[in-house]
Amino acid sequence: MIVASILLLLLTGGAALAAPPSLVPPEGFRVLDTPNDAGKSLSLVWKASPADNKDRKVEVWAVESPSADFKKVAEYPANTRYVKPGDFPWWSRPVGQGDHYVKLSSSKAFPIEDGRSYAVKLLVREGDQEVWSDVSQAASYPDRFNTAQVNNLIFALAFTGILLASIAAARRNPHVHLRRIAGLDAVEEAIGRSTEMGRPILYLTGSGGMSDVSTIAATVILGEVAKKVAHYDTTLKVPHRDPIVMAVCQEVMKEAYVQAGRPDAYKEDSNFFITDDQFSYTAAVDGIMLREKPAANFFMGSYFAESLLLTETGAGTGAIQIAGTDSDHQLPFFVTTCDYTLIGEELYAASAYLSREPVLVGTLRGQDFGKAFIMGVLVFGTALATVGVVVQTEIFHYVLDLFKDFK
Amino acid sequence: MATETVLGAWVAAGLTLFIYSFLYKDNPLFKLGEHLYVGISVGYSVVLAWHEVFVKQFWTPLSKSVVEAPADPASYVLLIPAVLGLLMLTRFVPQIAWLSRLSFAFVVGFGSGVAIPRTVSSYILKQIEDTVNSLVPTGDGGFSAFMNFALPQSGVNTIILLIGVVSVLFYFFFSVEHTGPGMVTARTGIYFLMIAFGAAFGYTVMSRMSLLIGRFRDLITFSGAEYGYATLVLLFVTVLSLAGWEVGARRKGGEG
Amino acid sequence: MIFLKRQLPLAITFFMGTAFALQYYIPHPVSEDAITNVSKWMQIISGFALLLGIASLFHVHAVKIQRQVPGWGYSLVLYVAMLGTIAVGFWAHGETKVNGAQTGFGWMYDYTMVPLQGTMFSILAFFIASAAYRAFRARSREASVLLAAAVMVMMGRVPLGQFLAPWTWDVTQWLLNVLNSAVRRAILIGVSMGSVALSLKIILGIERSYLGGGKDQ
Amino acid sequence: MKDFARRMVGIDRRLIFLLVAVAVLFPLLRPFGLPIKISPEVNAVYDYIEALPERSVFLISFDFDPSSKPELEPQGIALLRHAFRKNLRIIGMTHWLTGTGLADSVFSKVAAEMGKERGKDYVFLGWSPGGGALIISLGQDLYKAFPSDYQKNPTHGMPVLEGVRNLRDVNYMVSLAAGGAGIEMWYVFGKDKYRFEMAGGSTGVIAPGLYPFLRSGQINGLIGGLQGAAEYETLIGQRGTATAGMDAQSATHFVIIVLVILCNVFYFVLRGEKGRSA
Repeated sequence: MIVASILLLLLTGGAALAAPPSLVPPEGFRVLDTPNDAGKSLSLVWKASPADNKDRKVEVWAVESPSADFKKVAEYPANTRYVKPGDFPWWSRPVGQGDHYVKLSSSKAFPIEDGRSYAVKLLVREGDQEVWSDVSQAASYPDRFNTAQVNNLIFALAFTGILLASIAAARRNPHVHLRRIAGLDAVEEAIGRSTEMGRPILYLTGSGGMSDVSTIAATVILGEVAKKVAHYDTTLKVPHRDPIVMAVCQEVMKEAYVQAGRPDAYKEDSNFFITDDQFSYTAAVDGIMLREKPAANFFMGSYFAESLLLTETGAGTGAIQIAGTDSDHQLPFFVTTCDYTLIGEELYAASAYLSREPVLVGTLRGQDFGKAFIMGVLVFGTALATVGVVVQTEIFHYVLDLFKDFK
Repeated sequence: MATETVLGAWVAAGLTLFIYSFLYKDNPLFKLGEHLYVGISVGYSVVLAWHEVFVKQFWTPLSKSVVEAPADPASYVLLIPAVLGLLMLTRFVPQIAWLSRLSFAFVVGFGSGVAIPRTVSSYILKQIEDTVNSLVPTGDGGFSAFMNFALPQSGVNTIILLIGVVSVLFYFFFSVEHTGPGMVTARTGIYFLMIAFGAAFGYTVMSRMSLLIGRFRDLITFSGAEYGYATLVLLFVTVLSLAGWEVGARRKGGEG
Repeated sequence: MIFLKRQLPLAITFFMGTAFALQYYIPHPVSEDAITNVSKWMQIISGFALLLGIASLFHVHAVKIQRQVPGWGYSLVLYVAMLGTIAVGFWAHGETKVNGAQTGFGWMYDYTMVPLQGTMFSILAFFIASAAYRAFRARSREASVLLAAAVMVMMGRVPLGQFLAPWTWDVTQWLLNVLNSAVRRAILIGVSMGSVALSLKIILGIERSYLGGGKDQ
Repeated sequence: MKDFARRMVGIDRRLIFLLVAVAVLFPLLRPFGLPIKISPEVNAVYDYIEALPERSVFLISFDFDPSSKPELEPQGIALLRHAFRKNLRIIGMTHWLTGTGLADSVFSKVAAEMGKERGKDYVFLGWSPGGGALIISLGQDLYKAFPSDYQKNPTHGMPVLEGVRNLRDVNYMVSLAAGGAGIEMWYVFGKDKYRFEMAGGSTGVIAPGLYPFLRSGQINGLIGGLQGAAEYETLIGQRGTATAGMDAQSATHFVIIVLVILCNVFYFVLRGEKGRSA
């Protein structure tokens, strides 16, 4: 952008200085098949000249068939239609930076068919002077691959490779290092507290069904909580609004109690179904909070408007509240009403961290590699761009273009 | 004013108040309104799905093309999606439920496929492209332009943006502990996050209040004389029935 | 049989996924025609998918009514409302207006559905208010920052705030355009990687939950 | 002090509900009409439409349902008024099934008010499922995606659609969105490939999430929530429901701010107490 404006400035400035010269035909005029398109279009290119200015007009004259004669197809002021940075990546640029580029698409006035050769020439006129360029010929073809988007393809393929590799790695060793997550440390504290107060723990799995990643994460974390609860034998209450999720949670908890060596302590009725209706469910859970005053409330999974009503009541009863959700529209409310909140991806990370399920761990790792790479590009790229401007060089575009979105 | 309009006003005002009765506590009036809402919107969806999809998108074009060119197999191409669609409904017949997998495979496959390159283009490359900028002042204006906070593209804002994006990305980076310099970056990230959440918070409040304003405007309109004071009358009725329900519940509670 | 039930669906997913991911890079008319047709098919199939969701709801409440579970009366209400709307709708051929005049279907939409849906969500305004009073506490440095930003935006985004403290407007603008943009962009990049990863896992048959369970829509 | 705080924290929430109700009702009945300030985001949309030549093709997608009517309907009305005034050719549609009736009535209302003709000056295509697939379908061939409009008239040969084959022929597009199936989707599956200029109008809830796209120029403007609608009404000089609502909006915001401050004052008072008792 900037470069272009500087360039334009120079050109027009130059034009202003020069005394009105006798017209010269546009230099390096060529017509060619438009690159990276579905056909039915031609591209015209010619060199920028210091004499370009808005009073000088460039007319495009073309001929459909050898028999017919040339007719005017389009007209532009001579100081327009420059190639700006960002128009084309360096690897598929039909003409030099700052030269003229015009795309001629098939229209009623001038239909273009694929595979047929068209002759085109330019007429430059200023005031009463005018001059023709020499005729150039080309045929239009549809392309099989859009080279301008090759960086997009490479990115996608590379990410696929990384993902598969890290999942494979996680299958071999699911215990790769993942960072501690503050919210999870709080779980221990919350359970301890409710034990000494002799009050129950309330655990909600959110409004999603078993196909939601966040609900799956919620059930995984429930398993972990249940294990700890089994040790302390505190009562754990899990009200549900989806029968399938409830069934899964029962299994998860039974399993957890067995692992904790306390199968006897497991109570079938700690998971119970209330209703599938959003607000009635919320009202019922609020009722439980007010009657039984749980010492700790867990809100894991995906939530909608009900989040406010739940956490507000919980805060009122003075319970420790731990939330974890990927419903970004509810996050602000969870952060302000709960003591700890697992934010978005932290919830997934937590479940991978606890379950050590290879696919979960592998995916998390794969995305981490991706993020690391992007962070690198952002910092390194900014450095290059800055240096590029300082020392006035275009050279770094060979790198920077790789991370731009071209069409 | 037309009878159906007045009637409509009464119905609308009544249902609105039924829903608001939840503010007192969960009660039958609210449940009634809520279930009416679900029922009616599902009914509406069925009717539209039929006319807009089955008739307009499928039946009319198909019959048209078949009439025009009965011999041309291309005229029957719309049967493919129809069959795939019908297969989905086999979900309800346990014996052949697996057939639905074929159409889900088709849909989900297409969805995942088209999503990948477009996501990379719009949500990753385009975002990187706009974040990577020169930090030194370019063009005219010099330092003052560089320090211009009001202009989102100014140098100083570019730096802040870069810091924000990188630190937040780092906060959601799980392969290294948040210690030492990592700690600093992560803390920066979390504060950026909190500010953004704050903005979201403010905007959400704004939204919810706008909805309330919208409903209240209707209620005010419907309380006019030309609507037979619908809102006021119905408000009275609602309160009365709530009280009645409350008393009834108390008595039951007393017996039980 | 096992092939039809397991491998074939996975094969279809893989084929559709790779084909239409690559289609993006291929401008050739052949690939354009392919996506023209298939995207059209998707419209129709999604219509059926919609019916699938609706049908399961039908089922759930039918069961409730049969078993007469507590509150089954409401399911009955739901059923009556639903069938009533459908009847009215088909009577009016799905038209809400016939040359200017409102049909019964249009009436139901305007005077029952619009107010009900609007009101359901406007209740939240009240809940936000009571939560603001009872729960939105600056319980940590993070939460304090959040609340400060929230108050700033609430001021800067309404005339009264702009009137009392004009600077809140500019601060809000900066906060949204720079700080907020940065965070949203980072989240966007992160989430996009997640979704690309999921799409890839689906195409490659690592993620198969969409084949089982009834919760694909 | 502490007992007072404790009692205050313990008050019945219904009192607060009442307070909010009053804060909304009073300004609606007795508006005090504060001036509306215009943000660059909204101005950008206005300027772009202002600069469009007559009979340009303007696509507006009502991607919301009655649950966000108060915020997005005024935006839709203001945009349509502006576009009709500029004699643009308007194509309307929606991705949200339950919003169809709403969108259609907005179109007929504004068109009647501006004396515009269905099929000649504008067309409402209605709703179709598919989301992203629908946008791709429109981008490839509009007549395949919508063989007929909402009133069952064939789209082929409609004067308003003359010379329009697909999204590539759209001059400007605005999506009024209340959620995911909206502005982002229109960019990812539409503008990304079919290169039309577009902007967004959104509910407050999703507005902050759209700023990255605004900054990168993926959308050239953004109308956010009721405030945005009020700004647009001010720009076209036709005050509507949004402007009328802004006073109530101000009042409620200040009630919330005061409540938050009170909440924290009491919280700190009581927290000190807890600290000692523990």
